[in-house]
Amino acid sequence: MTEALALDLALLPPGWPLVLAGLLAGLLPIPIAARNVGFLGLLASLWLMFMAGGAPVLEPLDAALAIAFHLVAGAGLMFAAAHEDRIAIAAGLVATGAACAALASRSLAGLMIWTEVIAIASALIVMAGGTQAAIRAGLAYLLLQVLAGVLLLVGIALGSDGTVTAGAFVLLALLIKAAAPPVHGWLIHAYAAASPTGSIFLSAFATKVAVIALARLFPGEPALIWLGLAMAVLAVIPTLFESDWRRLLTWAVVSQLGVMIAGIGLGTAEALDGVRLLAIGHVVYATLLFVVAGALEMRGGKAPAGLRPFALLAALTIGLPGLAGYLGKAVIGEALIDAGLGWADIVIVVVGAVVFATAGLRPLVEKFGTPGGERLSLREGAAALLLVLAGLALGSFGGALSPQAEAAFHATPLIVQGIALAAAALVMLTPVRRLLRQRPGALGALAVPMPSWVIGAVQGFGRVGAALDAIGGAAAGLIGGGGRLVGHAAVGLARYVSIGGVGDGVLWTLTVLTIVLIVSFG
Amino acid sequence: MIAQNAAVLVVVLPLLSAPLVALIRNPAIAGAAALVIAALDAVLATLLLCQTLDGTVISYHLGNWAPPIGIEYRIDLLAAAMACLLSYAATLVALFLPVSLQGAVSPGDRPRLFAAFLLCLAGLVGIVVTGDIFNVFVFLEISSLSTYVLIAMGAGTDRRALTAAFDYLILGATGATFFVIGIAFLYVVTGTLNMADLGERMATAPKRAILVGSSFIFVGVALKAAMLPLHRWMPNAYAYAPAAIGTFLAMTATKVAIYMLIRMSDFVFDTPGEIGRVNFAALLPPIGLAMLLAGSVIAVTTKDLRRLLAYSSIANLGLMLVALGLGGVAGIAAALVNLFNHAIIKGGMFATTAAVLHRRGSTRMEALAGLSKDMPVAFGLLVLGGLALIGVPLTAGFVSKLVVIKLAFDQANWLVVGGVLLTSLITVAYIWRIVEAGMLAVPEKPRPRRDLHPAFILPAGLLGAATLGLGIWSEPMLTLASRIAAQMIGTAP
Amino acid sequence: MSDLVGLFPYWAVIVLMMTGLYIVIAQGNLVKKLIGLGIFQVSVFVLYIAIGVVDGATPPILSPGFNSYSNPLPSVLILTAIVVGVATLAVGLALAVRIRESFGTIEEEDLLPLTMPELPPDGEARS
Amino acid sequence: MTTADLMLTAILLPLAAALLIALAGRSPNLREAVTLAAAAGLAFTVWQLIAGFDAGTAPTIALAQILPGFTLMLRAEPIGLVFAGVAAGLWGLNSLYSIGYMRAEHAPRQTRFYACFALALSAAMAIAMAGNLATLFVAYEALTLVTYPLVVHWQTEGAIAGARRYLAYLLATSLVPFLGAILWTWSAAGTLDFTAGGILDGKLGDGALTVLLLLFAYGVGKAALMPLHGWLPAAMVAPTPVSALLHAVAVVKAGVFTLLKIAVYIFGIDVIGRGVGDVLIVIAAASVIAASVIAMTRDDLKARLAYSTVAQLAMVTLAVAIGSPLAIAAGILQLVMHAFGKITLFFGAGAIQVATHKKKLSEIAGIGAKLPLLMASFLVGALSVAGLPPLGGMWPKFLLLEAASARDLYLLIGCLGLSTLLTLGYLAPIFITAVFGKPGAEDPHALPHDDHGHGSGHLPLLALIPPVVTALGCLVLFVAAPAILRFVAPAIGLGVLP
Repeated sequence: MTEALALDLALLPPGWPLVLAGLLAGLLPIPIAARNVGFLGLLASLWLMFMAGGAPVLEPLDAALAIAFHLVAGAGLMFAAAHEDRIAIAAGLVATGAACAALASRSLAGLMIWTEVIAIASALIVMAGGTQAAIRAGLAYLLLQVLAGVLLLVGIALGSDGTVTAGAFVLLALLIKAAAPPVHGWLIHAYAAASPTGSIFLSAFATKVAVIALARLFPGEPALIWLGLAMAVLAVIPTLFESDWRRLLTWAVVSQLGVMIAGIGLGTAEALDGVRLLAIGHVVYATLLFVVAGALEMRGGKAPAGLRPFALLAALTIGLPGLAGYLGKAVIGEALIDAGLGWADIVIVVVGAVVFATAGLRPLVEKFGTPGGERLSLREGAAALLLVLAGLALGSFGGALSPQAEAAFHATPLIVQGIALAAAALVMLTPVRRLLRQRPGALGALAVPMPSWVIGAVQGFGRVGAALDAIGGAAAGLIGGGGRLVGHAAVGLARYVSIGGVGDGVLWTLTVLTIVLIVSFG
Repeated sequence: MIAQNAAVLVVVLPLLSAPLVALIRNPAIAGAAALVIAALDAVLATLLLCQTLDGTVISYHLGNWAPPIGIEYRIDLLAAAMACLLSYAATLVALFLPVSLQGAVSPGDRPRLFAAFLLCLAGLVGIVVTGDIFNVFVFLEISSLSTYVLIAMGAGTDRRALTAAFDYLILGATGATFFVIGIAFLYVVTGTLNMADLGERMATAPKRAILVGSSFIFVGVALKAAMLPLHRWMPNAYAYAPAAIGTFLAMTATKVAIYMLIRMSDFVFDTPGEIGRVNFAALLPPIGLAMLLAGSVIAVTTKDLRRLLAYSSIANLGLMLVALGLGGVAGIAAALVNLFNHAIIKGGMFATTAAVLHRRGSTRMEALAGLSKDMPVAFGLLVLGGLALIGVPLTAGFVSKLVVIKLAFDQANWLVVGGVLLTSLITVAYIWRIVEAGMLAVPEKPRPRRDLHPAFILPAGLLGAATLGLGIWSEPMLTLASRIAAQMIGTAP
Repeated sequence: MSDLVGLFPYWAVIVLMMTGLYIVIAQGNLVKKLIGLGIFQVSVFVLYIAIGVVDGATPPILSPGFNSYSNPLPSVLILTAIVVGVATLAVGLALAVRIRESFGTIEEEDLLPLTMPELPPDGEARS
Repeated sequence: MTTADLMLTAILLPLAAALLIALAGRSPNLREAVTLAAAAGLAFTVWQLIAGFDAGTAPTIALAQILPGFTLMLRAEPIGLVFAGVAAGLWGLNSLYSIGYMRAEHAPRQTRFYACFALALSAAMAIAMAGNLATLFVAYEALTLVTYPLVVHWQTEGAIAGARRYLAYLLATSLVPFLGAILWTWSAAGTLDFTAGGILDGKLGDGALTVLLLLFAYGVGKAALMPLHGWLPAAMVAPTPVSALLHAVAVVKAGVFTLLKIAVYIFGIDVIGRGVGDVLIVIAAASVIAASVIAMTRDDLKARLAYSTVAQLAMVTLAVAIGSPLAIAAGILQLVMHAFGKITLFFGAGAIQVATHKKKLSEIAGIGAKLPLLMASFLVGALSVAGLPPLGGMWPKFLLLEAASARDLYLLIGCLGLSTLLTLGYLAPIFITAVFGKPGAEDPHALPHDDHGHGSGHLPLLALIPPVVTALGCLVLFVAAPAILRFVAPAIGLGVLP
C-alpha cells in the first residue's frame, strides 16, 4: 500500500488549487476577498484539469462529475452572503477540491485519504450552522465518517495480506459514507442543521464520491440492488408528510442515492453509466433545489417575486426528460428492464415521480403563498440560473458523455415517465394533496442514528472513564494510606530502638550477644 | 630514617604533640599547630601507602621485641589506606575547625579541644596500624575517651551534647569491655595476642572457647560500628558534637569499626557454616538491610539536618555490612569501596552543614529556607552529596551502590537486590526534603548573599569534587579495594 | 567438688559481671551507673588474673630458688585495663557534674524529657 | 567535521548554551538570543549528522568507565538520530514559544528556566546517541533531575506538590525496576552494548525474558505506561512550554525511545515477536483505551492533553510489544508524529491561556472567533494526534494496523480503531467549543475582559508562529513519512525500501 500511496502523492491531485483557495479563504478575515479567492481557485482548478493539456486525468463521465462539483462550488460562492459563512465557504472549497482528487486517485489508500478530508471539511460546514443542533449533528457526522474511515483503513491493512474479510470492511465503510440505511440518519440531521450556504456545498460531493467508489469497487453485488431499492422507497415516504422544505429535500437525496446503489448492484455497463449520469444530474438538481429552498428560508418563508420561476424550473429539472434528473434514472431503468427486473424499473419511476411531486411541485404551490420577501439579489439569481443551464446542458448533450445515454430516449421510458409526471402533477396541483397532512419533522424517528446516539455512545466511554478514574483514585488512596501506615509503623519501631535511656542500650547489647551465640552455634 | 619509622611515627606524632598543644594559651596558635601536625601525619600516612602499594607488608617491632611476644605494627595495604583516610580527614577538618568553633566553644577551652582532637586521631590511627589485638583495645579506649570529651565540648551550642557524651561513654565502655572479654577467651586457648599468629593457632584451638570469644568481640565491635540495635549513641553524638567534630566522626569513627570487622574477618569471623566462627553471611545481610531501612525511615522524619545525615550514615553503614556479609574477595572489595566513598560523600555534606551552621547558627530544616539564594555554593554541594547518597549516576554513590547490587545479582541473592534498590527510594524522600527546604521554602526575611566562609571552601569543595570525580573515573578506587581484598584473603596467615 | 573450688574465681567473675551490668541497666542515677560500670570492669580484671594463675607457681617476680612462675602477661594487660577503667570513670564523673550544672538533675527519668531530639537547641553559648 | 565531532558538539552545544544563559542572566534579550542560537546550531548539527549518516562508518566514542563493563559510550544509529532530529527540531520552536509565553505571563526566574531547558536538551541528545544501556541510564537520570526545576517553576504550593509526585514516580521507577533490569541484563548477557539483533537471545528463558521486558516497560517511567502514569498529569503544574518539552520534545519521547532501543538492540525484535511481548500487548492496549477514556472526563485542557499523551505513548509500547519490524517502524513514526501533533496542541492550549487566561474546557466557549489561525493549527494538531489521513499521524496507526493484522491480532485492530474514535471524542470538543461554542453561555461578561486589562484575545506573535509551524509540520510529515521509513528501515530489519 505504501508504494501506491507514494505514487499518488508524487503528482499533485487535480483539485489542489481549490484546497489551497479554501485554506486561504478560511484564514483571511475579510469575507469579500474569500469569495474572490474562491472564484480564482475554481478557475485555476478547471483550467488545470482540462485546458492545461497532457493526458486527461479523469475519464469523460468522472470529468463531468468534477465539473458539476465545480459548478456547485461556484453556485455556493455566489449564494453565500453574510460574514459568518466564511467557514462554510472555506470548508466547501477544500471539500470540493478533495472530491476531485478522490475521483482521480487510483489506489484505495488515496481514495481513503481524500474521503477523510471531505469528511472533516463537511463536518466543519455542518458545525458552521452555529446552532447547538448543528454542533451535535456535525460532531455525530464527524464521528461516523471517521468510523467509516477507520473501517476503510482496516480493510486496506487486511487487504494488503489478501484475506477475504478485507473486502467486507471496505464495502461497509463505503456504505456508511453513502448514507445507506440503517446508517443514513447522519445525512438528514447534517443537511438540515447546516446553514443554507452550507447545505448547498454539502449536497454536492459528500455522498457522491462514496457512490462512485462503490461503482468502481463493487459493481454487480446482488445484495446492493435490494438495499438500494429499499433505501429509495423507505426514504421517499417521509417526503410526503414533511413540511420543512430542507428536511424534505434531504430525504429526497437519500432516496435518489438508493436508486444509484440499486444501479451499482445491477453492475452491467449500462447500469454503471446510468449511475454516473444520475449522480451528475442529481448533483445539479439537488443543489438547485437547495439554492431555491435556501433563498426562501433566508427570507423567513416570504417568497420574493423572482424566485417562483426558478422554483418551477427546479421542479422540472427533477424529472422532465431533456433536463438533468431524467437521464440517469431512465438509463438505470432500461438496464433493469434488460436484466429482466422490469418491476424494479417501475419502482424507480414511481419514486422519481413522488420526489418530483413532493420536492418540486408541492412547495411550488404551497410555499409561495406569502409574497413580500426583499428582492432576489443578483447573486442568488445568477447561482440558480447557472444550475438551470447546467441541467439543460446535461439533459440535452448527455448522450455525448456515454453511448448508453441514448437508451433513455427510446419510446417506452419517455412514455412511462410522462404518465408518472402527469399523475404526480394531478395529485399535487389539486386539493387531493391536503389528504397528506404535513407537519415539520414528520417521521423524524426514521432518521436513525440520531446525533445524540452517536455522541452518547462516545460520551458513554467518558462515563466508563469516570468510573476507571474513580477506581484508580480509590486504589491510589488505598496504597497511599497503606504506605503511610507502614511508614508510621516503621518510624515508630525505628524510634523505639533508637531513642531511650542508656540502660536500654546495654540491655540491647546483651540481647545481641545472645543472638550472635545462637546463630553461630546453630 | 623517617621512612623506616613512619609506621610508628604516624601514631607517636599526634600522641605526643597532643599534651603540648593543650599547653598553648592562644587558641589561634593551637589551631594552627593542630593543623600542622595533622598535615604531617597525612604525609607520613601517604608515605606508608606508597611503600605498601606494591604488596609489601611493613612489620615494625615495638622495642625490638620480636612477635608474637612483642607488640608488632603490621602495615599492609588496608592499614595504610585506612591511615591515609583518617589523617586526610583530620587535616581537612583541622582546616575549618578553628573557624567553626567561634561562638560554639569558649576560647579558653579550644586548645584542650585541639589536644583531644589529636589524641582521637592518634587512637584511631593506632587501631588501624597495630597488629596486636590487645593493643587494638588500648587504642580503642584512647580514641573513645577523647571522642567523649570532643562531643561534650558541643555543649556550647546544645547542652544535650553532655548527655550524648555520657550515653556514648557508658555504651562505649561496655562495648570495649566486651571486646576485652573476647580477647581473654582467645588468649586462653591460643596463648598469643598477635593477630597474624592468632589466625594460625585458632584453626587447631578448641572450637567452643573460640566461638564465645569471637561472639564477645563481634558484639564489642558491633557497638562501635553502630550496628542496628546498638546504634543508639550515634545520632546524638554526631548531631550535638561541634559541627567540625561531627564531620570528623562521620568520616572516621564507625569506619574504623568496620575496618576492625574486616581485619578480624579472616580469623575471628570466617566463612559461613564453619563451627567456631561467627557466621557472617547469616548475620550481616539482615542487619545491614535493617539498618538501611531504619536509618532511611527515621531520616525522613528528623527535624535537624545533622541528625538526618547521622541516620543516613546508619543506612550507609548497613550497605557496607551487606557487602561484607556477601563475603569473598568481591564482598570485601565492595565493602571497602562503600567505606571510602561514603566517608568522602558524608564528609563533604557534614563540612557544608558546618559552614551553614557557621553562617546561620542553626541546622534545623526551617533555618535552611532560602539557602539556594544566599548560599548557592553550599546548597549546590549539599544537593551533590544528596544525589550521591541516592546513587544517581556520575557520583561516587552510584559506583558503591552498583558494586553491591551487581555482586548480589551474581550470587542471585534477590533479598539483597530488592532491599538495596527499595531503600534507595526512601533515600530520595529524605534528600528531597533538603532540596525543598533549601530551594522552595520562602524565608521570612531575605538574607544578603554571604556564601561559605573561605575556610570551609577548600575541604567541602575538595570532598565535593572527589564525590563527582570518583563517580566518573572510579577506576583507581576499585583497583585499590580489590587489591586490598585480594591481599586480605590471599595472604591470610 | 574439687573442680568447683578450682572454678571459684570464674564464678566470682560471672557474679561481678552480672551485678555490674544490672546496676548500669536498672539504676536511673548517672553516678550509680558509673559505679555499676566500674564493677563490670573489675570482673574482667579478675577474669584475666584468674587465667594467668598456674597451680603451685609463685607470682611472676624473678627470685632465686623458684623455677615455676604463674603467667605474667595477663597481669600486665590488666595494669593497662585498670588505667583505662580509671580514666573512663574520671571522664564519666566529670560529665555527670556538667550535666548536673546544665540540667539540674542527674536522674535519667528527669533527663529524658529534657533531651528529646525534637526540642530546639539551647546551649550555654559562650562567645 | 567528522561524525564523531558532530555527535560531541550535539551534546556539548546545549551544555555550553546553558552555561552562557546562566551568565547572561542580567540581560534577557542576550539570554534569549543565546537560546535561539544554540537551538539553531543544534538543529543544524543534527541535520548534518542525519544527512551524512552511513551505517558502515558510524564511529563509537568511549567517554569513561564507571565500572568494568559499565562504560559511557556514544554511537550514532538511525533510531537515535530520528529522536535527536525531533528534539533538536522542536527546541527552537519551543524556545520561541517560551519567550512569548514567559514574557506574557511575566514569569519570575526565567534564567533558571532557559538554562534547565538547554540542559534537558543536552541530556536528550546524550540519550539519543547512547552507545549502550549504561550511558542511556546516566543520561536518562540526568534528564529527570534537570527537568525538576522546570516542573516546579512557579514554586507555588500546587507546583511543589505536583513536582514532588513527578520526581517520586520518575526516580522510583528508574532507581528500582529500570536499574534492576539493567543489572539483570548485565549479569545475564555480560555486556550492555546495543548490538543489532539483541544480546539476550539464549541467555534467559522466555519466562524470564517476559518478566525482564515488563521490568523495562515499567522501569522506563517516562513512557508513562498505566498504572505508573501518575506523574504526567501531576506535571501539568508546570508552565506550558515545559509541558510542551515534557510531552513532545524530550521527556516522554526519551521514554518511548528507550523502549524502542531496548526492543531492537537488547532483546532483538524477533525475540519479542515470538511471544515474549504478549503480556505487554494486553497492558499497552488496555492503557491506550483507559487513558483515552479518562481523558474525556478531564475539564482542564492540559490534564486532558496529558492523558492523551499517556494513550499515544502506550501505542509505542504496543508497537514494541508486537515485536515485528513493521511494528517497530510504526513505533518510530508514532514518536515523530505525536511529537509534532501534541506540541501543536500544547502551544494552542498555552496560547489560549495567554490570550484569555482560561484553562478549563467549560470556560473557552466562543474564543476561537478571535484566534482563527491558532484554532486552525489546533485542529490540524488534533487530527494528526487522532491519526486521520491528511496528516502525519495516520502513518503510525496504519502501520500498527498492518502489523497487527500480520499477527492476526483482531482484538487489537478493534482497539486501535476504537482509540481513533476516542481520541476524536476528547479532542474534537475542545476545538468545537472554542470555535463554534456560544460565548457568554456561562459567564455573563462574554469574551474574556481579564482583570489585567491587557485586552482580550491579544496573543503575542511569538506565541502564535510556533503552533502554525508545527501544524504545517504535521502536514509535511504526512508526505515525508516514507522518507523517514527508508532512513530507519535497515536498522530494524526491514531491508532497504524503495
